[in-house]
Amino acid sequence: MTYLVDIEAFHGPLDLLLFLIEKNELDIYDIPIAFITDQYLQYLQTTGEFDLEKMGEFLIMTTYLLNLKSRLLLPRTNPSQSEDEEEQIDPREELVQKLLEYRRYKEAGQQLQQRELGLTERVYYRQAKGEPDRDEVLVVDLAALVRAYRNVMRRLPVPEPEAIIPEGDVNVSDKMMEILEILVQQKGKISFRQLFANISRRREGLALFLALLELIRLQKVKAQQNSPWEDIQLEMW
Amino acid sequence: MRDEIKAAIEAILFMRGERVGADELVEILDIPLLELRDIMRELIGEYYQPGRGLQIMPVDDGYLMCTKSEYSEILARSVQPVKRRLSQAALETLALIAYRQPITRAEIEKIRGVKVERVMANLMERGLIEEVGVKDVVGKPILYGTTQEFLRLYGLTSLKDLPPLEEE
Amino acid sequence: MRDEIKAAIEAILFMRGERVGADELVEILDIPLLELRDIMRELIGEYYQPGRGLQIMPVDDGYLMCTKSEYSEILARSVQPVKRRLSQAALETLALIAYRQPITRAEIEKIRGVKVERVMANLMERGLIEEVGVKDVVGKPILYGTTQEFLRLYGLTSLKDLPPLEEE
Repeated sequence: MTYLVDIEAFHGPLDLLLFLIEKNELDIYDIPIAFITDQYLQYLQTTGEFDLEKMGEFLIMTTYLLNLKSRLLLPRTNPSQSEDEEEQIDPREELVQKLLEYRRYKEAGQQLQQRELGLTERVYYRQAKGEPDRDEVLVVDLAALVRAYRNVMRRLPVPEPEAIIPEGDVNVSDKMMEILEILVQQKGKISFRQLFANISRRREGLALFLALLELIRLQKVKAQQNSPWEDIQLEMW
Repeated sequence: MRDEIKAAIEAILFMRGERVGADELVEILDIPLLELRDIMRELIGEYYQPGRGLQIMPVDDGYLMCTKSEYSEILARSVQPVKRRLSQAALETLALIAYRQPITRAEIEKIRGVKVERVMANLMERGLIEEVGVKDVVGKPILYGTTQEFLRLYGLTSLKDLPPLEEE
Repeated sequence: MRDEIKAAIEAILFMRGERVGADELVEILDIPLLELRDIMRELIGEYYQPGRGLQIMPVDDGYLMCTKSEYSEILARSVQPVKRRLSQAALETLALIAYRQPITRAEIEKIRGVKVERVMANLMERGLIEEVGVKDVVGKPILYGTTQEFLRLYGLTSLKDLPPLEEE
């Protein structure tokens, strides 16, 4: 039976990954990438509705994991590496560091909460009430005012689409064609984020993503990321 | 044990900084009311000593910790002006009014997407914005603008002095 | 005389409810710094007695009056109902800012792996974080830090009081 996972319960892809690692009692320093990637994808596939902005973050992690998985599977191709330079950096190292760092602050946040609730020994300040009136000086900053205005303007709601098109099933092979067409228009190159920029529906986003994975598998499209967490560049082979 | 209870009462009265009811103290400390009264008598006496700047006062069947009145003069000297900043919500609203004045509350709410009644009341109280007229549409809504005080505070000689916004 | 000064210090620390600098006390009381330090040593010792629920702590070359930590449990029971709890996401972000301040939004997002704009607006609104400057790199991004209200809410006497982060 399919069940729905509330992805909103996870505060981002790192949180989900940590959850999976703990749930499966894995060693964070020796993560079985293939296994964790499968689990991660499974979670995303069984998720309920969630907002697009957040999905983007989860998808970027997906591509990162898949990339990591393939790097671990592929034999070393660099012939210039001499035999005794065995001690290469584990490609997982960066992910491990990320997870550890994230976990540290996640725990620190929980500790703060414990303190607030008085579950950890703490001191209490006086809750200043009924003070003799203290003079108040308003500290202002013109730059902050201008920034505030820009903020408001940037957040202006995007007009809703006039009509809601019923959600037909999006075809992955159509999407594959679409990606290839876009790539041709863009002279063979587009970034991952640009490709997903105009996606407004979740199913469409997933179809596009699956189509992209398929194209990569068929070696029609090449995905390259210069450094982890950076936008991924897509190119035609 | 009695020392412990006294210390706890002291801590509670201090933290709360306002009258705490005898009934509430009884409940928090889990002691009989008579015992509380007895302890409070003792505690009040201890605070009465010279060398103490605080006092505990019985108020309305409760207790309040405050400073002794002898020290009001020295306390007045120690009052530091509090530096306050506008909240983000207030800042955004003020920015909108500054750049778009005259503007009605409904127009602001439409742009910011939230109610701004309280924020605007606060800005008015601080003398940063004021009513400047009514808009000539149905319902004659009030138009708001910034004040002289706004200019003074931000060091502007006139509204033309507001930094230009680059077009986006 | 000495009793008078002690009482005045007690009253000042109580009224202010936050750290008061030694320099400020010296000015208000009009006594030499050495004398202040001497009196403070004595006063701190007196508060140290059992039967006292308060303490005076030296903090960053100043002094803070607060409750003794032994009473946190009983005080937690007497705290007035607080406003809405912070979400887990807000707590993580707040912890990051507390430990890494000053820090930019982009740096936070890099570590947390998600956008934090809305969460940070919320923390600002509650007065737990504030802008503390700009980073001297391209784009001059804003640096954020925690506020006095943050220390108060979490019962920290200063940032040095933050529990050490778990080592890797």
